[in-house]
Amino acid sequence: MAKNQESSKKSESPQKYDKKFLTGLLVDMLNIRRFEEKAAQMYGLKKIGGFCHLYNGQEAVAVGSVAALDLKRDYILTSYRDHGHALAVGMSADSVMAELFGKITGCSRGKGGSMHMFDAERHMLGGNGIVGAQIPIATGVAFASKYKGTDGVTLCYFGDGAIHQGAFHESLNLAAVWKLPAIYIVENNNFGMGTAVRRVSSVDDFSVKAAGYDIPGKVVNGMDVLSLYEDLKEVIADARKNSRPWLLDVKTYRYKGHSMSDPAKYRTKEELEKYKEQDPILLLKARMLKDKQITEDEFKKLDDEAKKIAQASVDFAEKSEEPALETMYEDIYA
Amino acid sequence: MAKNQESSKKSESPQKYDKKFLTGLLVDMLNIRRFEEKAAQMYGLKKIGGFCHLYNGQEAVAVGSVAALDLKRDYILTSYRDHGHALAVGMSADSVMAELFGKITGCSRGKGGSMHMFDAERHMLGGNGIVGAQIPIATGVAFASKYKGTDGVTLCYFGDGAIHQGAFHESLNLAAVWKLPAIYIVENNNFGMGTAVRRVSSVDDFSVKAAGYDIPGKVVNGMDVLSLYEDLKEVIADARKNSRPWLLDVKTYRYKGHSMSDPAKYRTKEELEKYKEQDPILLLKARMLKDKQITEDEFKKLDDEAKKIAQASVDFAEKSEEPALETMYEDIYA
Amino acid sequence: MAEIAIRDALRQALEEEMNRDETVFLMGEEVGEYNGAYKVSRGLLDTFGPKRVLDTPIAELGFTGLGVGAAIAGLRPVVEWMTFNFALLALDQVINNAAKMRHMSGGQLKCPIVFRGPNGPAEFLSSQHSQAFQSFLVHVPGLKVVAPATAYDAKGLLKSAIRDDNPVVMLESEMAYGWTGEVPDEEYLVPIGKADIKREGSDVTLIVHSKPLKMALEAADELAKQDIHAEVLDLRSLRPLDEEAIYESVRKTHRCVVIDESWPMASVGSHVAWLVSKNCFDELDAQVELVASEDVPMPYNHRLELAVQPSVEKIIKAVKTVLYIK
Amino acid sequence: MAEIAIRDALRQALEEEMNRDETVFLMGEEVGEYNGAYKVSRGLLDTFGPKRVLDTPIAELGFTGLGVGAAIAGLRPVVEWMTFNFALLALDQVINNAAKMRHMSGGQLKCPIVFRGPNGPAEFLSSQHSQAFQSFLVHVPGLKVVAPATAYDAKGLLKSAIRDDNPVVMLESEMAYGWTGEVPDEEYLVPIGKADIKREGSDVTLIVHSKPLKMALEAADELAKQDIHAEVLDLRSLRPLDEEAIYESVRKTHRCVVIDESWPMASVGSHVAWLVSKNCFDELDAQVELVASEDVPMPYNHRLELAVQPSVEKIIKAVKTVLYIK
Ligand SMILES: Cc1ncc(C[n+]2csc(CCOP(=O)(O)OP(=O)(O)O)c2C)c(N)n1
Ligand SMILES: Cc1ncc(C[n+]2csc(CCOP(=O)(O)OP(=O)(O)O)c2C)c(N)n1
Ligand SMILES: [Mg+2]
Ligand SMILES: [Mg+2]
Repeated sequence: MAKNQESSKKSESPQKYDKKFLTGLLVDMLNIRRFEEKAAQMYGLKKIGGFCHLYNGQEAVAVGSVAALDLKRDYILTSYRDHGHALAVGMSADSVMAELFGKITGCSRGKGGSMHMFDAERHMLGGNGIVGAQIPIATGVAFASKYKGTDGVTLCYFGDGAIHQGAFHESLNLAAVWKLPAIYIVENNNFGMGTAVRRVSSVDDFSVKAAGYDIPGKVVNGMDVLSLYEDLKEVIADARKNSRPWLLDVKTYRYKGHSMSDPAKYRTKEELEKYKEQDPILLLKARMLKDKQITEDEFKKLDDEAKKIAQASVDFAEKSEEPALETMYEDIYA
Repeated sequence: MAKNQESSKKSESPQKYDKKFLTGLLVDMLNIRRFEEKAAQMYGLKKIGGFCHLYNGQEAVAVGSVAALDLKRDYILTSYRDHGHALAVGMSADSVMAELFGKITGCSRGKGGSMHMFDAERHMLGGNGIVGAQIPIATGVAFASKYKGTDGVTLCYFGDGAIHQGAFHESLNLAAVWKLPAIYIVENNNFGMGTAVRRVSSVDDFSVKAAGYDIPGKVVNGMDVLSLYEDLKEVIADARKNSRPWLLDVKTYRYKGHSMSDPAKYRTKEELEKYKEQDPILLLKARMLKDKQITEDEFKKLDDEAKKIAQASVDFAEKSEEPALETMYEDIYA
Repeated sequence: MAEIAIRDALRQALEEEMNRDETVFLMGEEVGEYNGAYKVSRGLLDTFGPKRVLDTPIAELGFTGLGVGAAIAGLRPVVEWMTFNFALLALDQVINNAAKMRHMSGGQLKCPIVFRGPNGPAEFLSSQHSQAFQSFLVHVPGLKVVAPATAYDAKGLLKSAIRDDNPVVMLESEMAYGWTGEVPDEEYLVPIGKADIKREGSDVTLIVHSKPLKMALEAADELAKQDIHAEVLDLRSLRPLDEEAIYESVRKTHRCVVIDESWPMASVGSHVAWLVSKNCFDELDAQVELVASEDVPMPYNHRLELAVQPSVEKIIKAVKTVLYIK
Repeated sequence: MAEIAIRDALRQALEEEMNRDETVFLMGEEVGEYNGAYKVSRGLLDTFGPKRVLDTPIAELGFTGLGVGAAIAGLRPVVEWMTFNFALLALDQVINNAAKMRHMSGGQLKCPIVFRGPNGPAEFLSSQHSQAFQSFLVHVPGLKVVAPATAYDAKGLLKSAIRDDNPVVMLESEMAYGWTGEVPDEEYLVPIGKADIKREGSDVTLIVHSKPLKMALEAADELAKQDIHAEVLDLRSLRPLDEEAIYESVRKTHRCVVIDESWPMASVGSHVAWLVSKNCFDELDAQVELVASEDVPMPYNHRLELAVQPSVEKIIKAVKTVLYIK
């Protein structure tokens, strides 16, 4: 029977990585953070409507895991909390912000909005608004990779709330029996909307569910982008080589409410502050400072650049056209 | 975390039980066996149509577990393979056979047929034609018992094929979180239709799935009615006392095809014969003979009686009326 | 009479019925500690405690089926679906079990359960979150389906639904939770199966249910200015359908427009339009028109999403069509 | 031309398309080693091996969604549902994903997948196993729905469905798998979206799809003896619907009976009946009648289950009603 593994307790010292690589991770996380802040601001100004699920606090998960992928052959799918993943695979802030604005220049032509970021070329297959629905779909994408013999793996992200959906169970069994290269990543941010994990689950560590399918499981630190990257590299290599699924319980935390309308009264300010002490951006920055791979000034520059990109995406979105009315009949049938 | 248990390796020597009790189990199993044989015969004569899933070989499961229940407060629910459970709770062969014949005297007034045996008074809440659908429903029945404070437990039987349904996963999590007195019994007869367990599952022992919900699990011998009875008595007592769910992997075997139209080519005659050596009726009979709690003659008498009951049920069903046409509009709304 | 919002009317109904009958309980995602995704259940956890107000995992099939089991075992569950879009996951339990428990058991069991939550489009949500599923539910014998659009009807119908011994689906609307209306101080029920004339008129019958009622009334106002007097018939119950009330109105007006925010094909709207076409064949002076959603998945962009839905303008246009006014 | 059964016509379509295109694969419960619950896939596992003919666990939601994922990643899955009754469990993946993948992605993705299997009542199966769900599927934009009733149409439509770049639902009928009909030796396709006149007539149009086609043709035979000449229009495709063919026929006959084995409310049948009522308003000499299932769950008893369904007698009676013949 497959044995679960403990997460690498500490990630390797950053010296191991070249500065460019680390800076890349830092920039990607900063870009997401500043993008989300801008999105929140635009939501406040009613430029964006509906549900808008922000990724602040969870940046290390998308960034560290996508860094371990080869997006020429690999794929990712996630839930409605998808801005971070979209940016992590390299989608432009412009196309994501324009989508939030519902403009024709958005990645999904204003049809999808916040929950439906897609980039077929970059192998980002959405964004899904139905909790858990991406799990069978991602399983099918992994199936296709195996069928075509591409050696591709598929990362499937979902929340701690989604794990109780039947779709999870059916998919993991299928992936186990058919030995599919699918990596199931629980972005365990402690809450599904206002519901703390423990109120709807009898286990704390979701990786224990792996044994029920005889697949390997692992707990992963989701706040430290480097240790997450290392863990994912190993897991991805194994999934690719042995064509088998994994279940990862990635411990993370979301700073904002579930969506923009959620005042998040179900948790204390102290809890939030405690988590912010392990902020993934600050963590990586501190390490790089310590190892003299970055200066405060350089960091500030990167951060300013991230803010600029976010602002530019707003300008782009503002200036973009609304979709013409007749586009409502488009994009339905191929 | 809850620990799984091994099934009681050997059941206590029958001396422990009084003859009446053992004879009761034997009679119940014989009644089911002879009833099913008669049903098969009637199907051949086209008195019964549609799907007809026989219970031959699995008799010990329904009989041994129901014997451990208190049906004043406890409930059972099962799948479409439900004749045995119906008879085990004390429904008359007449009402079950008449239902198979589609007569108005059937337990479900000819509305349900083979897959839908119900007896509300005897707490047999069906018979369900959708694989796995009884699992959430049984969970709700257990919920109601807890809500009303009756100390009742609910037995939920389903097949090895059903365990891969999302309904299983969602239900077990709910039962675990809400601490419901529901006992989930996989009647693991090695096949879901023509599909051997191993082709659709990466685990052999379904009780390992219990750990994923932090509930106790156990493997149970489904061919030995006494050991099964003992195991169930313990499990039921625990579920009743501690109000918590269990998952049991009951190893059993079906002698007939999946339904009447299945030639069962997916298994060998040898495999079938091997299982018939542990036939639950023969096993109990042998034990009673050995302990002089029955003679061959007495056994024959009981068997003849069982055959008579089965035949009488056919006569009853034959003589019963078809439902009047206007009954098609009845039994829909309360 | 107090003027209250639909969400509060629903809450009052829940509260009164939970006080009246110990077997009534509420479950669903976020109904307890969070006070409901749309705040319909605000305060109920405090009042009734966690035994009777249960936050569920996100497991629509599981907790819906659990409700069905609780119902056949003697309780009266109210199952809140956060939205009907997610209830697709639970349809098997609704259609194959709740609707058929009584039938399959030859009348032995009853299944008194209410499934409720917001149905139909809200705003800025794209295609997975903006769907109107009444046509699926109405299709199925064994269910009852109600669709109130005023605070009065919402409270009275929910109370009737909870007391009904059958599975009742109640369609609410996110956009309408804040709409206010008068509700009597004393207890009352609205019977399931009775339509209601919300405005009398003689020239055309507008048949409507749920949220579009408001548009129909606005269209009627607008038309009245042009001396066209529309009768607005609010179906309120979709199954059973109050056919007599429909035909009575059309026999008076001889013209009919049906409004339904569902997609048009195989919809409640096209069904009612056919019923009128058939049963008032000799009475109708024009074909029956249907104002439905465009036959497309809902786009996120707000202009587009408004253009996809029924509107006052579309209703007026349809009325003029059946009146042969250019 | 060979005379073959519908099940074999379907098998030929699968085999030809799997030979033609490596990305086509078949999955479902018992489709492989067991050769299919209704033997549609007989021999395909032997021919194509377990990579392309996959026996699934009983997990309708999971394997249907897996198919959707495989489709957007470049394969052409054919998903067999053992029956449509079980597909209720999978509806979320069909409606919220397959039908909307292209839309939500702003046209980036396509989802070429076929969902097929027997729909509608068979015999002696009671209410959970005897349901016709075309009305649900037809309701949803983003899907195509086809419903053949002859071997020729079954083969030609399944081949078209497999080649289509959109999700196509194909309704088959357990009772009709054994019906035989002529199928050309050379390759052919039946286009999706085209109805077919199965019998010409001048007095009344019978609009039908799926298994009841046979009843409609028998009724037409019977009526011909009474000098009533019915035109039988087989829809074949339900979405897109060949409205022009419908109206053309009704403009000729001026009378129309729609036959649909679904429950009546919010059904394909009542929708088509409304379309005819509306678009042929000035052409119709009588109301449009619908012969549907009784509005009840299907009973197990065989006399009852036959009485619940459309029949030759019911069709003849409806025709006489629209002809004002007592
Ligand atoms: C099937 C379904 N049920 C309910 C919802 C409403 N809903 C949206 S997000 C959410 C909470 C999900 O929590 P989790 O999976 O932990 O993800 P997170 O939001 O924390 O990233 C709920 C209940 C939905 N979108 N889909
Ligand atoms: C949801 C659903 N899918 C498929 C079927 C068809 N079907 C009926 S029984 C069965 C096999 C079930 O096997 P198992 O659970 O092992 O029970 P057993 O028949 O062995 O008792 C299948 C696939 C069904 N009835 N319901
Ligand atoms: Mg979460
Ligand atoms: Mg089995």
